[in-house]
Amino acid sequence: MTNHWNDLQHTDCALIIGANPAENHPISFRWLTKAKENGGKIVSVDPRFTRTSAQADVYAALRSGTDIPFIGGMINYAIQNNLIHKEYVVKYTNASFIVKEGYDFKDGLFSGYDQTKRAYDKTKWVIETTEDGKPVKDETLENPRSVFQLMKKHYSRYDVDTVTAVTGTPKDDYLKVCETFCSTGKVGKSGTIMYAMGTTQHTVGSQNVRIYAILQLLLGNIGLPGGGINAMRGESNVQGSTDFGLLFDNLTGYLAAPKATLPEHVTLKGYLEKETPKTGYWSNKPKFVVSLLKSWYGNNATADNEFGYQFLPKGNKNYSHINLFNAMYKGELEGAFMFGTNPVVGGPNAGKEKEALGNLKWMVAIDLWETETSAFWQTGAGSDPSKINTEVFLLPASASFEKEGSISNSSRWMQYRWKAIDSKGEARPDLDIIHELALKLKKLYANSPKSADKPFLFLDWNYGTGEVPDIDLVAKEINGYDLKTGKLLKTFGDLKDDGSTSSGNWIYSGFYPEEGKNLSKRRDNVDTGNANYLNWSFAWPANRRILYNRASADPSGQPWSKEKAVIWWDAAQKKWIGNDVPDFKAVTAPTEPGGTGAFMMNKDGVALLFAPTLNDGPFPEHYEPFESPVPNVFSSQQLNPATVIIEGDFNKKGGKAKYPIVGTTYRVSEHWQSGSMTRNQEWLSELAGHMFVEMSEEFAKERGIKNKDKIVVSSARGEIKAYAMVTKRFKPYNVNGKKVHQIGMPWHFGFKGFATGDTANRLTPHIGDANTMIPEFKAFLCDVRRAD
Amino acid sequence: MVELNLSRRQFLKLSGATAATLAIVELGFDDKRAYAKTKEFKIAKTTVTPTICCYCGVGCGILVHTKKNEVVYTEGDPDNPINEGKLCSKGTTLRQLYTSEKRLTKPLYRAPGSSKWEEKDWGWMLDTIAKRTKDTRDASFVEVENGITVNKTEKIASLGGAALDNEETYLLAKLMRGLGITYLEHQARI
Amino acid sequence: MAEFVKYIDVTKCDGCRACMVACKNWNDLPAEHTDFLGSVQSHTKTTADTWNVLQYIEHENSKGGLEYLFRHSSCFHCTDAACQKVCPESAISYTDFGSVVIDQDKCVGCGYCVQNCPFEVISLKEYKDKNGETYRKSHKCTMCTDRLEEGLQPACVTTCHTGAMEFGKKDEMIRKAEKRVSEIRGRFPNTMVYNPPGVGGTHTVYVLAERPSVYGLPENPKVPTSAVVWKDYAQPIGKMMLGATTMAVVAGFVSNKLFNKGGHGHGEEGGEDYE
Amino acid sequence: MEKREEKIMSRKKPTKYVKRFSTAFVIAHAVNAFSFFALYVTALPMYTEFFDWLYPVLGGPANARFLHRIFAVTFVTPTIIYLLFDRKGFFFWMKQLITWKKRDMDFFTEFVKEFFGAKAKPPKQGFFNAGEKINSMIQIVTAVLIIGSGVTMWFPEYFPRELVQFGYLLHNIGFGLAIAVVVGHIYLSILHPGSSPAFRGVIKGDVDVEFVKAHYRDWYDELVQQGVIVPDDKKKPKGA
Repeated sequence: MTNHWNDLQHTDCALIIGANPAENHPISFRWLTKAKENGGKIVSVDPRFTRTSAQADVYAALRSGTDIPFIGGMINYAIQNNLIHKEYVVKYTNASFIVKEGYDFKDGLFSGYDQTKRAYDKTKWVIETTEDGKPVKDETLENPRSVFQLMKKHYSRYDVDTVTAVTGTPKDDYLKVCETFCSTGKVGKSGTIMYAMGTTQHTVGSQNVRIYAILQLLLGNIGLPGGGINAMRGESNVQGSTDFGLLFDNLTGYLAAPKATLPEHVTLKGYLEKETPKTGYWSNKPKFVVSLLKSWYGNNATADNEFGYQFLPKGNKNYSHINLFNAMYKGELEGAFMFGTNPVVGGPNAGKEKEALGNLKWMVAIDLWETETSAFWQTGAGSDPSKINTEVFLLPASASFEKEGSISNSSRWMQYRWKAIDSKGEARPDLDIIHELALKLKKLYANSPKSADKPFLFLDWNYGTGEVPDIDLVAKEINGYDLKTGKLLKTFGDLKDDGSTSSGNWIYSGFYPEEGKNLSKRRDNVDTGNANYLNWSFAWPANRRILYNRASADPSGQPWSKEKAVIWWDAAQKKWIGNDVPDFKAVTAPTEPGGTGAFMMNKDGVALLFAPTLNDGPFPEHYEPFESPVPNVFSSQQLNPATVIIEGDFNKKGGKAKYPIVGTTYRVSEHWQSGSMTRNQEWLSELAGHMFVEMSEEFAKERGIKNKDKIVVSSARGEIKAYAMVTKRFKPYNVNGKKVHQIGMPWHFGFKGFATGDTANRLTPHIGDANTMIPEFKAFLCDVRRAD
Repeated sequence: MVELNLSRRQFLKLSGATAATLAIVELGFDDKRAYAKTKEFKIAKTTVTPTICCYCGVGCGILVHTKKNEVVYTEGDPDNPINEGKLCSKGTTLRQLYTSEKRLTKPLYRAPGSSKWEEKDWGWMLDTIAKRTKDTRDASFVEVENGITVNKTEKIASLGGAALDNEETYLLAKLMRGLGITYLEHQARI
Repeated sequence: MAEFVKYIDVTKCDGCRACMVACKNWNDLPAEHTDFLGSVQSHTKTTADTWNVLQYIEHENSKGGLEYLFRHSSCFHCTDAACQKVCPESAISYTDFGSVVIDQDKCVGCGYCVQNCPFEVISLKEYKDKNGETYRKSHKCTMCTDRLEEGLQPACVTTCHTGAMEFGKKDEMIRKAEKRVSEIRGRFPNTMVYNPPGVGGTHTVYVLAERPSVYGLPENPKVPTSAVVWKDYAQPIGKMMLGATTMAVVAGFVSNKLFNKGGHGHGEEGGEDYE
Repeated sequence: MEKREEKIMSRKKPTKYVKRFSTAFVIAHAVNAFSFFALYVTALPMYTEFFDWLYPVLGGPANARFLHRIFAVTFVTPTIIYLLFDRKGFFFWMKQLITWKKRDMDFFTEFVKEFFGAKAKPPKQGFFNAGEKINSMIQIVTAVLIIGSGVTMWFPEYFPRELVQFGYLLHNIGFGLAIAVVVGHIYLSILHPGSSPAFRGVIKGDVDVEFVKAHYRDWYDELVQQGVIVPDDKKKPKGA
């Protein structure tokens, strides 16, 4: 999230799209209810009328997979009705930049598209720059080649009628949403967009988020209290696990993982030149990379061996989840570790992923329960044990309160957990398991002469001599040391690229500034102003609670409005002050060069309306999902041209003739993710004990299905049984004059636990977003019939 | 142990709250054991430890009440500003993470082709896992590819875990990349 | 001690059901099997092991709009409680806080309360004791009286995050309810304070978004007249009559002894006359 | 022929006892009495806390309820027994209940005096005197009340809620009336001086002729007229 949970109370309007926080992040409604009490409005945009919609002031339905038209229409509405915050847009975004002729857009395709590679040549989308590399600007925003005019032209195609014909949203509901939310463009008002997997799990997932950013920038909502874009993360430490680089494509702290396919990455110097922008805070990247290498390889990382850079693996493929399981399915993988994860229920096309597990020689599952993934070989999973030769090691793991450690919530607050009780039975914390495994491997590889073993042997691994690792040493290693003095670093500002500092994760550096002062353990809950609670735990980066809060002040450094002030320039003290840690260079006056660079991470200190870094275009464009019941009205490009399509058995595609119904998946409040952590609890299994599918009354009548009937839902990839939940909260959509039905189902259920049921993810496809490869769970085609 | 500032506990300032004895109490119980009128107040003599909920990304604070190595109650941490003592249905069930009979308490091993688990001890399990990891790595490790030092193995995958602590995710990423694993993914991707 | 009320503003509730689990957690109540009811609602009504149930109601309002209504349904803790009135063992009593509680030692599981509760909240459960004998006890929400006595709020109120539930002095909460109703009448035309006089007002006061019948609640619940007649008139009179007849019989016996020395009673004289 | 003579022969001797109730009635009455009393005992701890000490005696509340239900069933059988095995007697009884003559009315004033032992001149009474008729009618009404409401209390799930609630009231009223009448009934049959011969009637089925003559003069005259009773002029009539 750019802001945080308590800050939601300051919003004048919360646009909740692609999410159901009342059900899946319930406590957020503690603060949204406070916002409503202060006169704030809640807008719920969702394919069905959810518990969030019940609390909302305005509700609008939309067909799954049409977020871009919906928000594109709002962008168009905001521009046409002059509701944008002009000065904010001119000063803090690249709206005024001039785009070179190389960029063009025709019939759904941007310039530079290579049909065979299904990829764009992004060098076509370039900003005009002066000789000294400064961007050419037209602050009147009149120039037709200005980002603003190109964007305006792009979204002029998203007029209300076209949009509502694609999304199926009743027109007056749509206009009510536009009017309510776009009113937050006014100075003194702030609107926030809250989203979750309903936004991201599409083939256009990244662009869905991008278009929210564009709307929020036009309305001047980023950096303001009650503003920002708030991604509601689903797991307690998914923010932390992403920060710490458990993704193939980046090391800890979002540093790009070296690739064998990029010639520059061959050497550390080449890697650093390629990956480090000239201006903006990322220009300090070499300090972060070298410090990381020092943390991993310690004394084995020296200036003359590129600080151990060559020890890092360099991959040459996209190793993301879908491709990982595709490789496994083709028998290219031998071993797998499953740390507290359950893809046989949570993975896309789960039936195929279960089959793929059978091709492994060995698998290690570490979890609190016998999960469906650890038991994929059992008859209960529909497998024949005798035919599966995978060796499975299932290790009992400790629960969250049976161990200590810190986790980072969705709003980047790094909070500490203390140990309440010894682990149950022989369960052990994951930290101990990883540590002991590492020690055993170190012993096996000890004094091996082979060069292949050098990278592992040089890995620095000393976390105390005790039987269990000293978690405090791990924390300090993450924070980082000044290696000359051995002292803990105070801030990532002190990081050096000469190997004299170390830090396991630069964005967290500063959370452990002194011995015995782990800021994530802070429990001072006094409100330090505007509910930012600066003395409660630690928020990365540098304890900032509202990111981009420089944008809450106008170019001269004074808050746009008294009500929405966060930081402002104090000429007397010559520094930025306010109720949050400035997300800005603390002592750079607004008048100095770069003084208005509110988005200091970016090259020119401005936010990107035109973002040439995305794989599928600098502006979000609507494309239909992989499986869609209707042709794309906006262009002849049916599917996102930049997505990777896997052919064949691993990802069967369903046509609209055989599968006319739009299907989507979601969560219920009483269960969580793959259900292992809730379906093994009796009180939660009692509340939500049965797998169900929600459908409209009209659709049920058409198919002769009554409420509580047992039904079968089928897609090109599988079939599941469930109860029919016939409801008024789903209505058929009128898409371009054609009636389109949609159904939805929870995806928590599996064959283990107290509450069992069929796994919805047997239906979802193996295709992902063009940039992140996140699977398109939220829109696929299926059919429904009675089970008898 | 951390000192707990429970000042903001939502006490109902009652004048003359009677002593711990409960004059008239109504309990669910499963056999006719005549409950003494003075059933000890449930969280009277418990050890209270703050933790953070293990479910969604809001990060609510929870107090775990333990007594004689049993979790007797879990409730919202009134001092955590995010939830101020409040919880949703999942957070309130945290106690059953400990009391549920379905919890794994012993390492289990499944031999190839077998249709059942066997209980094994930790030592054997981790030794065997280390051996399997080493064997697969050694057999598949690529040091140089097309003239470029790559130091990778594409035969082992590491999946998970978004519910691990920061310290755990850090060590996991360090170990797995240290071994040269490129198939390193977790739930953030799905 | 002032009387306290659990104030529930259903329009702020978002259906997260923490109250249901908090109740089970605090009172150590076991989970029970639940069937699929065609909605996300887990139980049709409260049971002996589930003392509060979250209702989910899809309601088309007068303007044709869809309302998705939620209600934390639990014991009303009536001021004039039918269950208290009909309990033959006086196991149910009023506490100083105004809550209505059942003394498990006294309850014999007869079920009178179950049949007479105007809201059908209180429920029976069967247990087996050590030697396999079955016995029954009746259960319902206790308003966490044990917590109240320690200065804590009920478990459900403590965990309710939107402020849909609050626990406070009776008059304050009722004033708050009335103020809230006036605030939301625009959004919910049929909103009302539900504090039924028919049971002397309750210690669980609702601000409802719709008519009570939409929630399956009686429009004006009252202590069943049959229970009133039974317990306030018939039974006392019955006992008194029993006493009176016994007195009459004793008197008859005594007076017989006194006035009828002959011991043969009237038979003799009557007999001759007829001759 | 011979059997007839024998009958005439017996007429000569003064009859001592005369048949009053059929064995069916005797059994029915016994079952009814016993059931009623058992129901009363098993319900007593519920009726008033004063008798809560009875619960352990009855094997706990659940067991008391169980017993109460057994006797509830037996309590219903007397009517059936009487109806099946002595249809004629049953209908005679019914007819009697609805035939009210002047003699029945006068009975009451005299009965009260007699009840308290004062000089009373009871009018001639038929097979059932008015007191017995009233007793029967109340017993029937209360039985219907108790059984009817008993069923709704036993199987509440089959009946509308208001009816079940009303059932408690009726059960209570029915029991209140019944117990009041039964107290009088028991007193009259056992304790009340001089009416003990009636007790024999309901145990063995026959009654002392003198008692009949004193209490049921009209019935007595009928029997004499039918020759069932051979009057014995010398003897003083027995009983009050």
